[in-house]
Amino acid sequence: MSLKKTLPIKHIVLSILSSALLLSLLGLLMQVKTDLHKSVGDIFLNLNMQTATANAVTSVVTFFRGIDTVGEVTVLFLATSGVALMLSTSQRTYAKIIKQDSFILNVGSRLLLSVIILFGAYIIIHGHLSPGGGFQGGVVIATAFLLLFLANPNMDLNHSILTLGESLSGSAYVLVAIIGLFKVNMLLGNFLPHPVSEIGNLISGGIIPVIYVIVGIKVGSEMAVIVEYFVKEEHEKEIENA
Amino acid sequence: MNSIFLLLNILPILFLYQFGGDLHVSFSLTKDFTLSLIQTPLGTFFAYLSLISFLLVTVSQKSKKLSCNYYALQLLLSFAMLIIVLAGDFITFFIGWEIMTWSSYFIISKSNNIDIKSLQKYILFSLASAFSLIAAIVISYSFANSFDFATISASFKSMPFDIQLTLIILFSLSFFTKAGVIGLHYWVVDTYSKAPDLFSSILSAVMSKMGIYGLFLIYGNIVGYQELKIMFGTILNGTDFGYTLAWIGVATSIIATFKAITQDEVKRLLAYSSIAQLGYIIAVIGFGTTYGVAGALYHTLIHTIIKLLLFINVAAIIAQTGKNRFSELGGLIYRTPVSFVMLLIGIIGLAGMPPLGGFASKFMMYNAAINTKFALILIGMLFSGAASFLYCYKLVYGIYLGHPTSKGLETQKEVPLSYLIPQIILALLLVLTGAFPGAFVKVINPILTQFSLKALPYDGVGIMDSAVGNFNGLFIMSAFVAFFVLILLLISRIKSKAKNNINRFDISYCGEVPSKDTSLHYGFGFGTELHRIKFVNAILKRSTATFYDALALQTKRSSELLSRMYYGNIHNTMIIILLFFSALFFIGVNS
Amino acid sequence: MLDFFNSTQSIHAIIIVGSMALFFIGFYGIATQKNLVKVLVSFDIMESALFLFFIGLHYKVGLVAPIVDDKTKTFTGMVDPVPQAMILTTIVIGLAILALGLSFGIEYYKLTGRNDISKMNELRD
Amino acid sequence: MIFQIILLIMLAYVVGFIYFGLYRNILARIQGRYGPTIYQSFYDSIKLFSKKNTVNYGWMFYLGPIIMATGAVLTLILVPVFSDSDFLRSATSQGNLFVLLYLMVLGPLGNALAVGTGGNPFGVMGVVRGLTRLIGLELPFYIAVVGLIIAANSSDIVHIIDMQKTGGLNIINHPLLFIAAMISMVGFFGESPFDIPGAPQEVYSGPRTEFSGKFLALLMSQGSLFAFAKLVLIIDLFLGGADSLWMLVLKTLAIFVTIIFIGVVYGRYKVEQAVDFLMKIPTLIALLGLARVIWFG
Amino acid sequence: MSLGYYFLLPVIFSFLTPYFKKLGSFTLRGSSILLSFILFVQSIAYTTMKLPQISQFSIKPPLGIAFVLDGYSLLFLLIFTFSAVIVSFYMLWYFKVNPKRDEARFYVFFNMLIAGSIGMILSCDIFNLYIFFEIVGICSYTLSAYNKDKLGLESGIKYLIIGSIASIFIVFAIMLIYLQIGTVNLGLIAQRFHEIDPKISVLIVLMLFIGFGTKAELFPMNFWAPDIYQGSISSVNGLFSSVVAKAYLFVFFHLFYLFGLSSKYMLFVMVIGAITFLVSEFTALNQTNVKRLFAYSTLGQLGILFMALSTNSSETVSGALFHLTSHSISKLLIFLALGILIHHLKSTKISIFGDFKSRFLTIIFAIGFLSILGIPPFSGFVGKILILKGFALSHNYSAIAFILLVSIVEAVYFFRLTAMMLDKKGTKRVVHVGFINYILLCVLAALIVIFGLFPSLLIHYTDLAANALINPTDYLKFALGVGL
Repeated sequence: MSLKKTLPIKHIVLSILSSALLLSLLGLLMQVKTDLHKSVGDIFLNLNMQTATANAVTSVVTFFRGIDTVGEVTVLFLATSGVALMLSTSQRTYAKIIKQDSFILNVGSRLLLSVIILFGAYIIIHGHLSPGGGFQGGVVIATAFLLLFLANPNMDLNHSILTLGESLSGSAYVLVAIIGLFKVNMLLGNFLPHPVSEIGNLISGGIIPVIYVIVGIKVGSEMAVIVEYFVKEEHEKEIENA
Repeated sequence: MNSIFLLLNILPILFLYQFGGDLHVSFSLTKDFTLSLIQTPLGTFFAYLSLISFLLVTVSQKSKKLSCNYYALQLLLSFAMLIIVLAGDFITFFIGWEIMTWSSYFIISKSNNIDIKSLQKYILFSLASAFSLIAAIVISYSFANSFDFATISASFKSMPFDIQLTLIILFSLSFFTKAGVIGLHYWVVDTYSKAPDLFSSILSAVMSKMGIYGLFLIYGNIVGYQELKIMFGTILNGTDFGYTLAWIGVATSIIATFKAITQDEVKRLLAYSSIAQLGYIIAVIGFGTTYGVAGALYHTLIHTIIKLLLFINVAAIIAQTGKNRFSELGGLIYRTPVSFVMLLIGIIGLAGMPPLGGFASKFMMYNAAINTKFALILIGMLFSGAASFLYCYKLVYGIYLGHPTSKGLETQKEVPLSYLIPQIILALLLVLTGAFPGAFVKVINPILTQFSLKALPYDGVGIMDSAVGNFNGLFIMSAFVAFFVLILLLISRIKSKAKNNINRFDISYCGEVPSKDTSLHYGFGFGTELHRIKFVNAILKRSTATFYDALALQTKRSSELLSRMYYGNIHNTMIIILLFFSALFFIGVNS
Repeated sequence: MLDFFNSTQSIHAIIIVGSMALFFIGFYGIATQKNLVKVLVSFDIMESALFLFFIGLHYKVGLVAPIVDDKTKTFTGMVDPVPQAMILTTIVIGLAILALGLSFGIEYYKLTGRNDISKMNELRD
Repeated sequence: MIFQIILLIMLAYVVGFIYFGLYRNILARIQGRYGPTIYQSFYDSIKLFSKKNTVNYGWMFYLGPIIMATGAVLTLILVPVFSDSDFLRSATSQGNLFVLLYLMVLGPLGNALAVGTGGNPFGVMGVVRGLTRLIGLELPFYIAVVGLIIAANSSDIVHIIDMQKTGGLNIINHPLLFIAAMISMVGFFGESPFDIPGAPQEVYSGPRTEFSGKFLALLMSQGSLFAFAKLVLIIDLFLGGADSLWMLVLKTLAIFVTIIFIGVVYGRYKVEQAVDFLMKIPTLIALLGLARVIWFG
Repeated sequence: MSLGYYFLLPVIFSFLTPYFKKLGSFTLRGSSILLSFILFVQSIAYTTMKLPQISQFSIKPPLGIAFVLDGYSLLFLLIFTFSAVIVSFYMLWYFKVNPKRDEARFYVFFNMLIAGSIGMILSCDIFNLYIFFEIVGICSYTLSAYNKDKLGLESGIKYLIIGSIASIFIVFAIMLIYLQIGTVNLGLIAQRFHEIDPKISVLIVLMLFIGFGTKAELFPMNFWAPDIYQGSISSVNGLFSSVVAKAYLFVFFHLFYLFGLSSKYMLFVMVIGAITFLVSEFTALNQTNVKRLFAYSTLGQLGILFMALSTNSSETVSGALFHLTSHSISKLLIFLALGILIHHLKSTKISIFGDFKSRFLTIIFAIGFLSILGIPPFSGFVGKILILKGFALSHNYSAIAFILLVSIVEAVYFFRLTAMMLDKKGTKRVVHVGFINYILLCVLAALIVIFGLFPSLLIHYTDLAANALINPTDYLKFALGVGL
């Protein structure tokens, strides 16, 4: 072994470089003054009462910066499509799984499924009142499906329903945005009534909970699809190895 | 097809004639660029020159089966040249210049024996020329705020000297490349020899003249000969500038002449000859005197005529025999007598011998050199002229005289009439310019006025007049003809029996009788003895190819070196990005 | 003594140090690791560090989450909600990219049996 | 004028042949022989005119010598023979030195065409040798001529002659140019060491190989005319021309004899040696002369 | 029509794609074409309106997010939507000859790529811009891996890794900006940028430079770019070259001028652009793979654009934008024609240019090459001369000399290809272009010629764009929501 191979010169150099960068960046960031201006967030907080949403983060996510969320949902959708494009087995012969599933796990997961989905739905619906929301809830729902897959690898999701959920919720989101244009002359405008007095109630905040529900459905179904693809991929590998 | 394009070629001539001299069109390309066409005496001269050349070449193309594309491109080329010579601003000029470049490129690519390397050479040198031109154009724009010739010319005086010098060098480089000054002639020979045979005549006769037009435009119009004198000072009776340029031209002429002699391919010889002849023009174009400009213009005319004639002649022979080397041709004189006579007239003109027009133009240029007391330049021109006799003789001997060197030449027929008609017209022109050298004075004088130079004296149509000697073309021509006829008559009176139509192998050959296999044609042996002359060999063994090949090699190597960076290791790419960030970070934050 | 840690400034300092340390762990990771999965993980570490950094610096002592409940009737004395919204978005995007990258990696592994990014050199002249 | 031309041609013819006979005699004496009579060349040419041609290779072969003769005659009438008289002045004023320089090559071109048509490789070899030699030969001569032209600021020969009347002879003013021109003249006269094109032992007399009968006679005749024209040109340029017939004969003879004496003592160069030599020493001499003209003349 | 539709319509199209697919490929293709067409027509409609135009989301800027269309973005909008129309028509041919490909997903990514690019140029919020950046990123990763073969996946992975690095830097920069001035609105950032601590501002600029510079393929960060081009299909290459790279370039200079960076930065960018140009063109000389070759050519042209756009003179910038437009059209032309060629000859070696026989394609390629080289009367010429003119006016002669010298190197390989096409030797295979492609390529070639002959058609817009870029007061007014 030559010296060059025993000594990881590259690693040493890079670690020294990283540390140097770290130190100088720290030196720089320590001086950061964060209160040069009143930030947008503070203004949003002041405005937030108008949206009649208890959770200011939610109102920022779905309303003030609503188009961000449309983009975000789109990113997720595109990633799902990408994963599907990559991992879809339609072009390959896909052998059915032979492995026996465990009965206990099967039943237990099915029992848990409804609870988890319910919990997810709760998080989604209460997104504008408490921490949580469409994304978080959607992911929770997806974990339910993950559980199913873990318990029973033979599981097949009903793709048409997932697609329907995905497409309809996505389209609904865009439609909501466009309706806002016609109703209040602003894309994503809050066209539903949102009296400030209702703040804290389940039905409050106008379109905000609606959007979160839509997002929840969309994220849930998309994450489920992603999870499914990855799980199936795993099994396929096992079959190949066997 | 041919007739249609023939008509289309006549149209611009009529158009130009119709306008007389007052063509002034402008067309607004954008708010900054206005394309304008203005007819100047100089432009008109070159316009007629190119248009008539195209017409004649189109006539000779009748017997070739050429596609519509070919004709269309050729027509485009002729329009491009028309744009160049009629341009009133540099954008128009440049557009014409570039259209000329690529349309000729596509025509050349239609040749049967073109290869990629030659095409590359042609286009790269053309583009280098064009880019040097555009660089000069934008630099002058930065001072004049206009592309207009007149405005740039007016503001040229106020530019700083280094800018003036840069501009002149850049413009000159561009046009030198087109004209094929030695060192920048690398493309010329290959292109001329490998282009379609008839198109070579356009390349040599017309396209290279666009370089000359450009030089006139710059030295005469944009900078102005008076300004050149002020800028560079004087030496002897001329300007420093003219002297430098003259040396460039003379060197071109001498080197190219020697190179021409050693060529085996017919068209390569003509290509080198073309370079050499343009060397003469460049030698006198910078003098800035009446005779310098007049000589350059006259030689432009004569060279166009001669090169059209020679290239068409050679093209006809190549088309007829399928051979393009001196070592494969020979002995065609009695098979294609008319062609022979045409070529003979052509080379007499090319060598610059008295009764024909070639002498008049050379005389004008020599006068210019005497006027400025550029003795060495004059000697160089004379010397190169003396050496050019060799290649002139090689041309006529290698093709028409001596013995046929390959099969099939004994039974050749005369070339088609379509080739001969333009040749006859051109030969007549050559004879006329020789007999009436003074007639051209009337064409030159407006151009001289345009450059604010003194006009040439005019003493009659047959006389070429100058302060340092004159000659009567008409007298010499008629005396020549008279003596010729007289001696012919006298000799033919002397009856002496001779064996006509004897066996061609019945010659003095060391007492032996040569057979068909004996190599009797000396045509391709020309020039071997030149290698034994030290001075000439020093010229012949050097080649710009070495330089350009080395340049190409170095470019390729650096390209290989650089392309190693792009070897696709994404991990290293990431590290490079991170390192770049770190480097910039340390530099940026700490400064 | 622990009061010292209860000041905004010291919390910020800790967060900056911690998050930046994390960031440069990720940085070091992407610079040295050649396994695709590890590289993707390193990216996630870096992103997480950024989230920590961003969120942490917007916390000031005494502020509460921007949610009104029965006790807080108005939106005052709350932390800035925008960073949280932005982080939420960025998390989802990071997730999406991660999923996509893994699916690429899986497919590539299936085809070639490799996941070493420095050995991906089919694309070259 | 036509009468004058005929007179001039006859004069040149006679003088040229006599000089040529003289040359053969001098050569013979130097070599320890008696040599032919001085009129031998006359006899030869008259004999050849009456002889039949051995061969004829077609019309170009026929025309070649005629072109050459035309060139010689044209050269002759364009050179001013007498400096002060109006003899043929109307013809000589139509040309100038450059016309002459080029006309001097026109004749050989015609010959070369005929030789080429003849197809004898030795003939062509001779022509090529001649043309190659010309590269070297012309250089010192051109420099000398250009020097004179620059000095006189005119390419008109009459003007150059007139200049010498007032300003002294060019041979005295520009001796270096004269020496260079004389070295070239040795070559133009086909004398050793520059007699490469027609070397009988090497290339069968070169260009003349295939000619016989009246063509050879024509070639010989034009050669004498041409030689005379060249001599007259030299005396015009350097010796101030000749104002009478005697002066003409004297001066040309002097030049001619000088050339002969140079010629007989040397062996023959190879063509490359000749050009090398001519490009070195005579060119250098001529350049020095030229420098003198430009900066001190 | 609101500007929001530029994003929302493609999104709704993408979401509904599974159903379009069920309705048959005709519906799918038709709707995609219709979508691109609507957007293109709408963009043309904007040329007649008063600029800037704004479309707000939820709440007025500077608090909310808005799409602002000024002269600068209008030009890019036209280029992008036009490219989209051309490519979506081209894909008709592609899916006809490659029937087994996943058509629906391609259209999803394709349309979202365009939508994301448009979002990037319209959004006046830097975080929103980042989201579009990621949308474009994901679409381009997937599109470059679309072939699902070794090469495709490799390019996808590489692109993804590079994209991740870039996005981390951008996110960091955005966070720093928000920490410093409490806003992500471009207008407010532009107003308050000078208030940032200079060292931090250097850091922010640097991070944005690395982030967008990596994606916009600047020199030391562009070693990945040719790989991506090599691994993906030709139409995607065309999109990368004429849309995606241009979108990143747009953002780069949009931020550059909005932040009002000093001349030191400008010089730096100019030098980096020059190096990019030099290195790419020299590297291209040595390539034997056509796609890589044109990738390097794209990099080189981007180098020129970087040089010219960083001059802060409206003449040069206008010229650069003209050149950009013309380059987009030309590269689209070249890549689409190249796709046809590659499909027929089943190779991406450079030698395919010597192996085909099609007068039409030869002319098309020749027009593309001549235009990129800046030879009249094609549109590239006008762009190049305007750039050179701009440099001349600022007496920057070294830049002129540099561009022209390197252009000769560029000419070497372009004309090598041309010479191979024109070469008569060797066996040649006849290539049938197909009706749709014939029309498409004719349209593109016609545009090149028209813009070359009548540049004033385009110069109007590039001037508008240049003024909007250099002097973004109108843009700022709208981005800040003043007077809405």
